[in-house]
Amino acid sequence: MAEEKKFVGFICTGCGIGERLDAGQLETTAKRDGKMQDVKQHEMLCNAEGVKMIQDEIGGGATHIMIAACSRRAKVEAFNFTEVAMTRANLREGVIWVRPDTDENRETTQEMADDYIRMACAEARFMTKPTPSGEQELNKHILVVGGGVTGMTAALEASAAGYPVTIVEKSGALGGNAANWYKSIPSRAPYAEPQDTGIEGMIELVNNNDRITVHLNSTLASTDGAPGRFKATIAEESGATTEAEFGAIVQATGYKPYDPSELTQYHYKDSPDVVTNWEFEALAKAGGPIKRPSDGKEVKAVAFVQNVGQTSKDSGKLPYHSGAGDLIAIKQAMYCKALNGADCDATILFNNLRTPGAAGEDFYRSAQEKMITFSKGDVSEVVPGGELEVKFKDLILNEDTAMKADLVVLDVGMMPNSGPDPYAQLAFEEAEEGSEEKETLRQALEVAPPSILNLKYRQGTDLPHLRHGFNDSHFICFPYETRRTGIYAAGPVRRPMDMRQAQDDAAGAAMKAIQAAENAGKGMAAHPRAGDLSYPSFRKEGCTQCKRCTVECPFGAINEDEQGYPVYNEARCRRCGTCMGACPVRVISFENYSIDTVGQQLKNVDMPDEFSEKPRILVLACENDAYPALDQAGMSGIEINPWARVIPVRCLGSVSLSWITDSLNSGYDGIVLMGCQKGDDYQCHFVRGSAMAHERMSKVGDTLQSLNLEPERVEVYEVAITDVERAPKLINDMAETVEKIGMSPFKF
Amino acid sequence: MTEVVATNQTILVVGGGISGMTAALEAAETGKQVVLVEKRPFVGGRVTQLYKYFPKLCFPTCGLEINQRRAKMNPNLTILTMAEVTNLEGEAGNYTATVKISPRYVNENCTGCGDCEKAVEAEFDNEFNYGLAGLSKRKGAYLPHKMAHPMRYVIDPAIIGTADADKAKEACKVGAVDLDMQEEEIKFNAGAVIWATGWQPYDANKIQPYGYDRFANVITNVEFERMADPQGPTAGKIVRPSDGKEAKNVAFIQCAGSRDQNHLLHCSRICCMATLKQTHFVQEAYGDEGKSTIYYIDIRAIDRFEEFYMKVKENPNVTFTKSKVASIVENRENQSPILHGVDTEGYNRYANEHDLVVLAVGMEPSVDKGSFPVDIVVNEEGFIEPAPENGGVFAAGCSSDALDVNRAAQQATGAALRAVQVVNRVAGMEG
Amino acid sequence: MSDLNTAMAAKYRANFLKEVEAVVEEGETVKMCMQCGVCAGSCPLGKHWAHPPQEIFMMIRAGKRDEVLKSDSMWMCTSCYNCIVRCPRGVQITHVMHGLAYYAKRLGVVPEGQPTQQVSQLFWDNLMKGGRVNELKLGLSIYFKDGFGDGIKNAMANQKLGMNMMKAGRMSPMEFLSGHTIKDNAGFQKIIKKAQEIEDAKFDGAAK
Amino acid sequence: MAKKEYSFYPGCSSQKGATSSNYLTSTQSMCDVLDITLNEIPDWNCCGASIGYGGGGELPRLTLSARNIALSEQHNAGQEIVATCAACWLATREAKERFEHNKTLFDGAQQALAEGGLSLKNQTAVRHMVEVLIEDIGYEGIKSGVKKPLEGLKIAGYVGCQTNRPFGIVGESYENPLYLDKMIESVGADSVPTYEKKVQCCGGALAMSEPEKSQEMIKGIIEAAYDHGADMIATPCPLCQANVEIYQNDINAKYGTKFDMPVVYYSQLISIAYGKSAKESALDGQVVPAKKLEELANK
Repeated sequence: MAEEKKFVGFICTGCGIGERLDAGQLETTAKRDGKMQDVKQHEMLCNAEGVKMIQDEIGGGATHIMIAACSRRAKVEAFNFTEVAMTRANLREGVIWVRPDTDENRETTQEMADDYIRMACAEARFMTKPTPSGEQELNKHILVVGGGVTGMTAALEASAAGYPVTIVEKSGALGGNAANWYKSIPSRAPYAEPQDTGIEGMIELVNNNDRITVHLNSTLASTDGAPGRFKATIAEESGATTEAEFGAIVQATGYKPYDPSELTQYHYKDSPDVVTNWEFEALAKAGGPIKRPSDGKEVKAVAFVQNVGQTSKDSGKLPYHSGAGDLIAIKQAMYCKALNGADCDATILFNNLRTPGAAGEDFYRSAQEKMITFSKGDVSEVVPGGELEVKFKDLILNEDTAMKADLVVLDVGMMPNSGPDPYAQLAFEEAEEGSEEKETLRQALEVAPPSILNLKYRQGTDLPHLRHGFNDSHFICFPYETRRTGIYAAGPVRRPMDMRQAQDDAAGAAMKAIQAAENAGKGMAAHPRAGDLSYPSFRKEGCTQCKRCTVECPFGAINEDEQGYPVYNEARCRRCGTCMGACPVRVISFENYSIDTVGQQLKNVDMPDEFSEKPRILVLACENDAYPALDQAGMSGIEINPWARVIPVRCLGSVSLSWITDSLNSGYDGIVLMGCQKGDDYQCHFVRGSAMAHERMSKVGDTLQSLNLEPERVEVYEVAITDVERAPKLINDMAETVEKIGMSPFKF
Repeated sequence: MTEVVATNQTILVVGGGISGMTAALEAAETGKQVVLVEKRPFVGGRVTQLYKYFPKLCFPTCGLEINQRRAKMNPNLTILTMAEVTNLEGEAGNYTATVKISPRYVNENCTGCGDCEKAVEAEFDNEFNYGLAGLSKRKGAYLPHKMAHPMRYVIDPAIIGTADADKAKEACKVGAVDLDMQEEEIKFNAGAVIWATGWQPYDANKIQPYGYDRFANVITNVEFERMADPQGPTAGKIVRPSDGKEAKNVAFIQCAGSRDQNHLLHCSRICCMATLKQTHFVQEAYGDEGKSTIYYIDIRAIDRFEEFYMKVKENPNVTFTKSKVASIVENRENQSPILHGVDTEGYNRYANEHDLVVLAVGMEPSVDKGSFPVDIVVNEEGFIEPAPENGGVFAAGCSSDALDVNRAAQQATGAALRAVQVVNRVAGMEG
Repeated sequence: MSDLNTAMAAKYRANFLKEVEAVVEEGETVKMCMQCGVCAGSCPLGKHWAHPPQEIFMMIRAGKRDEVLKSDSMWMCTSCYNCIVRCPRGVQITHVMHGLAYYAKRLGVVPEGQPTQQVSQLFWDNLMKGGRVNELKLGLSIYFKDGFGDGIKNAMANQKLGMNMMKAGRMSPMEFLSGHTIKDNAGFQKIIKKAQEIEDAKFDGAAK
Repeated sequence: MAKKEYSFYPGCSSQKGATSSNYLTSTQSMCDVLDITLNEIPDWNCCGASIGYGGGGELPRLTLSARNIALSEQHNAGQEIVATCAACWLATREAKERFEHNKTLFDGAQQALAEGGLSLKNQTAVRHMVEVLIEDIGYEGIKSGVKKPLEGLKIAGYVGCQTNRPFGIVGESYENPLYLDKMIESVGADSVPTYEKKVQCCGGALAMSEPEKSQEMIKGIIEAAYDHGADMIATPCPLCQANVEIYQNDINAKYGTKFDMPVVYYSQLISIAYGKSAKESALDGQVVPAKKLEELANK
């Protein structure tokens, strides 16, 4: 038996609420309809005195509190009562600020407020205070996959913060690509000369660091568990395996250079004197002067052909750019001057010279000082021979021309060393047997790279791809917003980048890994619901093993047991509720967010009869974008129709179809759903929540048809946080629609 | 008196823009005590004044909402607004910061109801809109913007001592207006410092050939961003400041102040992408009638952004001209700017008339070399170098280099770890 | 002078940029050009240049030695310094143009009858006589630079201008006879002679 | 006002009977009131101007200025060199700075000067008369001597190139300098601060070799002054003054314009405003008479 519950409501009469609304009636509503055991009013609930009043009630045994005041987005710090279950009724931004202050509107405004009180009370009644599950303990050990610059940096940075690290490196040595370089782009002012890569020093630091364990010639045979309790099987080439547990993972598996063999105009395959920029490093590292591969002649003229096979939509080429290619060419042109003498001509044939920032521009100028030649030119062909001829169009002089060179260096791009895309695996699984689609997917999977993480996740073995195989975050503000909680990509596997950026990135990813491990230990959610202690659970007896939840979970949090029942991994979960929205039998819920907490809100709205001319419009609004937009509309005094009742939801993906059918059945006249932008540039922090809501709602048509209701009674919109005017308009439009087509006949 | 509880295990974050917020939140969400000091009355920095981000064309306020929610809910984070670090003494693991807090004249009782604003009469140019400030006024009691955090009004010091101030005080029913508030100076400890003071748009007045100071229809890219914002001074309309007429033929001048030894030596990195983004604003406003011309030296889209660039290049309404514009003169008949220069690809002289010119001004680091409170290594361009000599002070975001929002947040997350390393060392030593 | 031209061309072969750096006034700044074109767009006589400065800099890099030196473009420079103050890279464009022009003259490759080259030389010769410019003689020498017939024509055409100037006291027929000179002309001549020798040695040295 | 002394470099065109002799006359008249003593550099020589490069080359040209600086340092020790002519100022200051940064050139010049028994310290500031007025006298100082404010006159300040670039006046922009406008206002006249041709090139020395190209630019300069309703143009540069003034007939003939725009020096404006006569202010040296100024002088 759970501890005794005590429900207390608080009504603020400040900010004009008291003047615009009948607080006494609100109190009555909260008590009578909302079943609050006690209700208190205060003229400024958010001030020290008001907060103390609430605290005193909590001290006096209140376990569930309902605060009727401003928006849940306002005065968050004041109303921060983590020891109880709390709901907020938005009387200010949600009611009085969106309704005109006139006598004829007084009644409907009061009705609106009464409803919000009923809703918040109902929500509170069906809510419990979230407590950590205790699923995992604190495990501070960080697993770093990849022992190149990024991996080693992540390891060193994490260990410097006191966290033990294990590096798993596939090859026989640490250092990655950069170990083969002669020098690197400068990372410190004055950004004038190539600098030592520092790789050897880093390897030494890693090897001498007591907190860092290195597994060479090793891969991950399997990774299971969740943040705070990842269990990895590290397999050595020799066949030996090691099992270890980790709190979080950084994937720093780097890149491989693009192979220009298919681009025949460069004759890369035909001439040993046409090399890639990565191969050129080895020529320089061999010790100066640089000699050409074909005949060992010291080079006197080198042409650097930029942007080879990059920024092109042609098949077989890279649609992106490696970013660092021009800086690399500058660095390498400087090798020529330094190792083969100032007389060695180095010409960089570029299009847009990409030397950004302070460091980039300084390095460019330094190259000019060294008499490195820069020509804006479009190379059409490299003609092999004893002396190579580079044919190009000089874009400044606007003429076709050519230059001679002993050696031609091709600037080829970086391709990520990522694992296979888990969603390709899922799509294959979902595709209809024998279909053409299935065959295409099968072929794609066959040439996919081998798995790196070998995650034992229902949703696939590796980090999802964003674009072109990169394991990047989709969010500009949140570069580490991973889709596999506790696993962070860093370095060129995330986005093409140079060494300095990779090192910064490694530190950032290490930070997130540490944070994930720490919070997993406390049972707290990761970004964007950081600190949330609630987690989903399901009633096994009702579950039909339909697998919707396990398939649709955007974060790979839910596995399946042998019988096909979901197995939750709370620390992987981001608390979006997509599983809840997916479940056709309504068995999934959170302590503070469930089928009931929302379902009871919409049921507790007072439903006037068909002839009252007071329709009801249900608005389910994404709490991150649509709801703040409506708040701002309130601040701007933009009117919202008095029939609307707005319920914030964590994500449209969490919206259960049952809410919609229940609403229609109970007489709502219109329903408006507001979620984030979907599609390629999706804005949904729960990835496909908005898209899924659109898909699911397309099925509402059947329900409407069976009820003989007009399809326009349910609308799903993409709403941005900036839609301060549009969001209210969409609601008001629905009111007009209802007026046009008439009231719902399903009112009781 | 503002009270700050801090120890040598506290991380001080200076600057509450996207980088400072990110660093502060990442550290706080890892369980560290953080004090964030922000000069303006609200956090969020310059991204609050952006309309959209490249390359997704999503809204900065979306991420701001998340970050502000994180900040509101996190008990480890203390935010001081209208505050500046005036001194910093000590060394890694043991700093004492002196912070000056300017009077806001509004205390924490403020509910953001706006009664004071309604009561006050004095109006001021709205600095939130940069040089377009004059197009939209704000009151002497104001909320800097609709999503401002803290959601607390500010009383302009200029109305203190006037009848307006008393009106504001009278109007406030919750006793939040405190006209006797004084500037205060507080001191507290910190183990590590994250310097995230960001950047400022390069002063376009200094780019004399472009006549920003002389021609109404020459504006900056940050101003154009405000103009495109429906919450901005023109309610989202792309118009000419001179006459309010539609600006359908817009010129963008790249490297306005950047890559120039007479101005900023560095490439500001973001301006190419910002312009590519802003061509969308023109397109959105006027469809095929909206024409953009980009005058550039090199387009620096870089890595995945190249796709964005390629897409803009395919737009027949966007023209790219490889040329640093030599000068702008004004057509005296219609106030249209006429751009003079040479297209360097093949040498074609032009004298192009546009409705509006947007100067893609660069990023000037807001690191004051001269008055930096502790010894710090700053490069020629004014950015803080990643130098071990900096002790427990770590640059985040645009204090360290010209960065876009994504890279700034990335870099700031790493900076947070470096600060965590210091305070964890302190914790290890003390416990 | 064509010996010098042959010698220089032979020595620097394809690397005209190095040659410019070695012998042209402020030529060492040319390599810093990043082809932004602001100089070309800033030139008041820009439209009259076959190759504007930015293009000349690219031609120098591309080794188009003859095309550059034999061009009359750099003779279009009015010395207004617009390009210099706007150049983002500190290229000393005005001086480089003067330097290239002078170098072309030295090498004897200036297009025949290039008027600015002629005036320039006349000016220099004029001032070299007595340390100061004799405006009247300079003016006349310019009128007559293309021969006696043209000279008379020019003088007639500008008669009114000349009369006006005389009326205003800003042109004196006395100049034709005596004119302003410096007192220590001998010392002056020695000084400039020496400077010329040093200058010549620079080119001779570079050609070796 | 405290007495000020400078080492004065008038330049070839300011000599008696030369094209800007009126500049010299009015400068002296102006300095007289301002209590400025100009000590001419004894036996100064031509600076090479902006056209001499084609004949002389780098070192010989710079040596011309080296000799002038050396003479100034020898005879007017401790006094800053002041030039009224833009080209003189530019060439001399440029030489000074080139010598500062390039030891080879400095040594070369020194070697050459030794032949004439001179030696260069190169420690003397080289200034334009305009700088003296703005920085040492100040706008208020200029104003304080005004006896006959030039009321009702609208004067387009034409700064030109070389007074403005590459050195310019501290605190002023290359594109839109305002000092000449401020000087015009200091003597009571109306300025045209938005005069868009104020730094447009007049063709400089190319007026002689490329007259068509030069006159096309001059035409624009005069036209814009008319567009702004200016009564006259004022300039600090002798070559600008001459080019813009004396070719007006030719331009009228070629383009069918009816230009009759007086072009005067700032020194003439100040001199008149200080109560000096038309003759003292060298208004008789105008090719296009500045009638309104003459009327004012004769009042």
